[in-house]
Amino acid sequence: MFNILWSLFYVLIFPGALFTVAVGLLLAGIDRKVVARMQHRIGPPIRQPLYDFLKLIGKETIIPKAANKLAFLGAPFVGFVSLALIMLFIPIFGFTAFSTSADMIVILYLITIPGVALIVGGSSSGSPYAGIGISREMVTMMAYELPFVLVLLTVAKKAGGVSLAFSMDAIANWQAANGSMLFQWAMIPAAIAMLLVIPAEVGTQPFDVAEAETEICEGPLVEYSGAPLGLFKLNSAMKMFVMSALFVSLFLGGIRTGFILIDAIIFVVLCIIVTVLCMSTIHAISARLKIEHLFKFYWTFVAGLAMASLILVWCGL
Amino acid sequence: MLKELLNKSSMKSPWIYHINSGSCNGCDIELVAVLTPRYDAERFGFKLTGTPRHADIVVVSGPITSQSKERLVRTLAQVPEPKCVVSLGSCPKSGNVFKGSYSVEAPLDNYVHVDVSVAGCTPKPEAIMEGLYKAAQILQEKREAMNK
Amino acid sequence: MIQHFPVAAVMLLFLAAFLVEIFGSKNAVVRNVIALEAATISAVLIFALVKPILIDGQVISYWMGNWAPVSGYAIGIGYEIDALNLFFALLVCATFWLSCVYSIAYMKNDRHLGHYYTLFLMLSGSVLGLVLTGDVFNMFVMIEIMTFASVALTAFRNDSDFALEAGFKYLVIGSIGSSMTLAGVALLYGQCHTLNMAQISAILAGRMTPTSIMALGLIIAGFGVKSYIVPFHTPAADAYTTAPTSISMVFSGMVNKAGVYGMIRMVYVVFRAMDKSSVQMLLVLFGAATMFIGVTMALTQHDFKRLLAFHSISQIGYVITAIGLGSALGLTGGLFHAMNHTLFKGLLFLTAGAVLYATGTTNLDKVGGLSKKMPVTAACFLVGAFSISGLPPFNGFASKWMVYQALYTRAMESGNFVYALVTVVALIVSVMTLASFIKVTQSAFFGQCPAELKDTKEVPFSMQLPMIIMAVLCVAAGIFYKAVDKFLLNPAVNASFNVTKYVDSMIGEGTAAAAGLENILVNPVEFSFWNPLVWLVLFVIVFAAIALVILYGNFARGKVLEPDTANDAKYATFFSGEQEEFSQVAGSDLFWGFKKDWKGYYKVLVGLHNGNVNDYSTMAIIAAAVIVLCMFIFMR
Amino acid sequence: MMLPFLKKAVYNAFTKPSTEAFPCPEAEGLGEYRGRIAFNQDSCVDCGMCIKVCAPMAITRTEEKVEGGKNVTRTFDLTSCTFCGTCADFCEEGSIKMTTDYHMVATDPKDLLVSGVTFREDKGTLTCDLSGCIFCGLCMRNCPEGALAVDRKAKTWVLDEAKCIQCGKCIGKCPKKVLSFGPVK
Repeated sequence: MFNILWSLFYVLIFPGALFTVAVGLLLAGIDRKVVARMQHRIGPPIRQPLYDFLKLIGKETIIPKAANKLAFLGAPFVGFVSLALIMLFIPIFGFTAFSTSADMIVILYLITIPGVALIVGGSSSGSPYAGIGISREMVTMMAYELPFVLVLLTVAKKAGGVSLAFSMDAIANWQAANGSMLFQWAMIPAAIAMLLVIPAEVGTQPFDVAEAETEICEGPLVEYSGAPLGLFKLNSAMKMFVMSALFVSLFLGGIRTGFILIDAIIFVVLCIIVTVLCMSTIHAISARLKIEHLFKFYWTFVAGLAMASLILVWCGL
Repeated sequence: MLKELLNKSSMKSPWIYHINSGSCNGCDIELVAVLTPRYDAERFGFKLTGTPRHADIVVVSGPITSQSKERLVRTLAQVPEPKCVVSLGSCPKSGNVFKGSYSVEAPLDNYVHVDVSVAGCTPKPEAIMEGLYKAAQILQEKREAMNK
Repeated sequence: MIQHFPVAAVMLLFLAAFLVEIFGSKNAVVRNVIALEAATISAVLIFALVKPILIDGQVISYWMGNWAPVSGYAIGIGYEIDALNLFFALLVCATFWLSCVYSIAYMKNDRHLGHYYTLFLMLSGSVLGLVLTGDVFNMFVMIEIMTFASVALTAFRNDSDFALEAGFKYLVIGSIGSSMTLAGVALLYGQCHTLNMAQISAILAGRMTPTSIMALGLIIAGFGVKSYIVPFHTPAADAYTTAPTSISMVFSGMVNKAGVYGMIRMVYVVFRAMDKSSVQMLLVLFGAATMFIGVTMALTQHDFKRLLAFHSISQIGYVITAIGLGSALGLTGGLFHAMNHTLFKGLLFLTAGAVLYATGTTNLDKVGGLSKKMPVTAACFLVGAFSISGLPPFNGFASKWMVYQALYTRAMESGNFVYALVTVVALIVSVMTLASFIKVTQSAFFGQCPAELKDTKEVPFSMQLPMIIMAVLCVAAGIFYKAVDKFLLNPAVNASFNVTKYVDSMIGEGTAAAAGLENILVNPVEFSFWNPLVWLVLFVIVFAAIALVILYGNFARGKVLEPDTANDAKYATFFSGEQEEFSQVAGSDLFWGFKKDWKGYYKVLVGLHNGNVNDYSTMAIIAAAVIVLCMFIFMR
Repeated sequence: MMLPFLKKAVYNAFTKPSTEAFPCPEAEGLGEYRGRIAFNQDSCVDCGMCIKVCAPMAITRTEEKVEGGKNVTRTFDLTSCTFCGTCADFCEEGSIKMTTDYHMVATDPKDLLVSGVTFREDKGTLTCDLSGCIFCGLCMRNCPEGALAVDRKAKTWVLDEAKCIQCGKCIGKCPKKVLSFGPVK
């Protein structure tokens, strides 16, 4: 019973739902602010994503005639729950909520669920714009999956799990012993590749082909309104946090103060830096890609970087 | 308290959907200018959306040609409540220089209640900002009215 | 008593096959009753073996006609059931029983159903016999029966030219496979002077002679044809597409698995070659090629069943890769994935059949929006699609997880970069699988419904039932993977690695020890990636909480509005203001950016799948030759 | 290749934003900007020239009979106006001015109407002392309503009373000062 209560606490409050939502909204706000400042604007207040979310909750929810009601309303919740759960597997330096021997694959698959939820939700709305949007979303997913997988394999190889290959704990422990992954020069291409994977996974500016509001009316989200839309917006904010947290724990781990609170604060600060570096900056300086260019970019340039790193690591560097 | 926050947030994050019903593009350009660094409407949470389902404020420009009338009315119906309609420039309210043309069905008021009208041909971005801000306030009033 | 069960189960099916032909060719009720009874009883007989074999760890051996070994040499046909056999037998039973239930409603509009059930029961009996037998030649006989029943069933709807063509392709390639198996069996007999698997295992005891290398190569190729690994996969796509859907499900659920079973039995138990790195590499590379080519071909298909057919090939690639690793974790993952493949691919074929039944077409460009007309089918399809794409918490995730772990652990242990690349391929194939199922989801079940399908109805309950059962099993296997591992996989894996009990119980105590066979210690597989039950509870809590708060909470006045009037523009799909009209983003319209970048690759690949039987058989022969050559060159 | 943009973005991030404050301060140097119309009702002579030249027909004129004449209300509808400024150019009295005020935002459409009431006393019928008249036609050319017809050769001067709005412009223009309003009926 006590165990269940702890699990509940983990899932609902600390590394789970509430923490993820809070930090996610913070990151989304900072992202918007930084992008605005980089464009020489004042920009919205940092709490703007929260206002957006609250406003959308208060709006009417319209379910179009062609939509499948259950899938249409259920999809954002599924995405939300899976995002809240991912944080349980990402070690916050020393602390992991569900300490398991192998969780990289779990993370990899859980991260695809919000995307799938978006696709299923959009698809179920019956709009042709959504049809095009989900097609692009899926191609984006295929595009970044290759470099993402290569990066994960590289890190797994470097950290060298003891019994099973893909262990986040092993990576955290390795970094605690040997310093951050980023200081290994063989890992730098992989880190750059990962930084480029994050914006595509989250769907920020140059890689937001799936939700291009100016050409295909926000793609999968075209028919969404009210609370489900708010949840989708929340999901993308949470994704920002989850992805940057993944980066931090893969490449910037190794900090152990012993106090979980201080650890968490340092962790969030690092996440903010990652967000600003890879999402806001790229957003501010580039325009949206075409879908086939996006695919080519990820399967050649980014995958090439990650592959180079994997080969270097495989050679024992 | 939560209710207040909800009410307040509806003013803090008004999303705009822009319908061009045969406008000469003058107003459209000025609307985009509102989002540029000089005027930066985003600091009040304004955001251009791609679909009426996300919108709080519908900005209509153009003299409502008879081709676009039906589409305009349909799109306006698809915006979820609470919503607010802003007419941009002189055209939607009256037809401007196109008034009386066989292909213009101008006054927007015939089809929907216009909450804020921004006059000018074209209005300056400052005026558009003012209009949008006023619309956001009306939005909050509507939201409060819904809660009662 | 219990040792008669397996033979009885097989014989009953064959007997029923004749009875159906004699009594049931005119009367539908008699026909259905006989078929269903036979299927049910033999399934029950096999399920009755679960307790003694899987739980108590017995090995049941049975000599047909009581022809026991004479002075240590097996002369009769022996049936021997250990955990590995039983694992596959359970899959086979589940598949044919569900398929039989499904057939009753699904096939009722076809003609010559007496023949259908005869062939169906023959096919079931032969596959069941194949997985239960302990005799190599009996295995070959069953393969032959299986092949010819399959050919006839593929061409069952012979009013279409396509079916006849598919049947012909199947016949030619299947015969090549059978011949290779036969040649392998003959070589084995020449080498060991016996046909009993246990005895061959004892005689060979892992030692490789040129004859046995040749035999192993031919047998791997032969079973490769039966499990449709890549150069042999060519007839599968056509056969799965044109066969009645209940049969497609049987093909992917049983016939495929028969090949996989044969591969495991031969490589692990009979030849004990799983620790040879050349065999491992060969199987892993073939598996990787299978999964990649299968999935990339599937991505461009726009026929529902053909797409599923290519996915069947692709998923078998996972299984072959995993069992090829020769590690306990790999074999566990491979077996688990084989089981899951039976479940989710059977489920997906059944949904495809339901779509075909309800709409009359499986062309993804012509259907759409069926989720509102056929909610049960759509829900089952989604479960199947998420399972096959390996999304947690469905079963595909658990087995894929094991496969990846096994692959990459092997890569890190051996330092072989090829395994790392195969891991990458496996992970990428998974997301491509997801992509092609998203395509089906969008074009068949979601999106908009064409006008001609306006009065589509949900399929009858007897067709829904197998789908629901399989969907539930998919979820259950994913959530209670630990129980599955404990009761099904672990005994089967142990049985594959530890042959002493198998040999001893068949030939006599001490045979294994005399032959120098040793048990290979199987370390128990650590599963700890999550505790699904806690998760499930939390999932429900969180879900319910959010749903309540947001949708029905008092403070949020955003009401969920139902479409009430037909012509209210508010609930119409947004068409940039246009009048709502039919516009469906169909299957072949999707993934444009991807297809454009892969144009060159697809040109080559589609060129290879040109539909010419001569080319296909050339490919098969070349591949078989390559397998045998590799065996000779690299086998040490 | 993105380096210049990156440099600019980083530079921007650490400098003061170029956004103007809101509500915006009055912009300087508007000068020629044509904004809200200012109408001086007192100097208006109700000649009607503005209504004639207005392309979008944004100016309306209503009259109301009162003791000793009528109240003429002239309304400029800013939501219909195209701000071309022609009315101001044509207004001889300078009663119409285009200001630089661009705050033309209102929730109530009435706020966007500029109107003024001019009292017009009934001046009686226009008469011409034909003995002094040289039939130059200046009165005809300056008549906003086209109520006068003057023929130099035939030496005729004809007034269409229905059209005459008694603006008195012709009286001012007449070189011989032979025009005057007759007695009030």
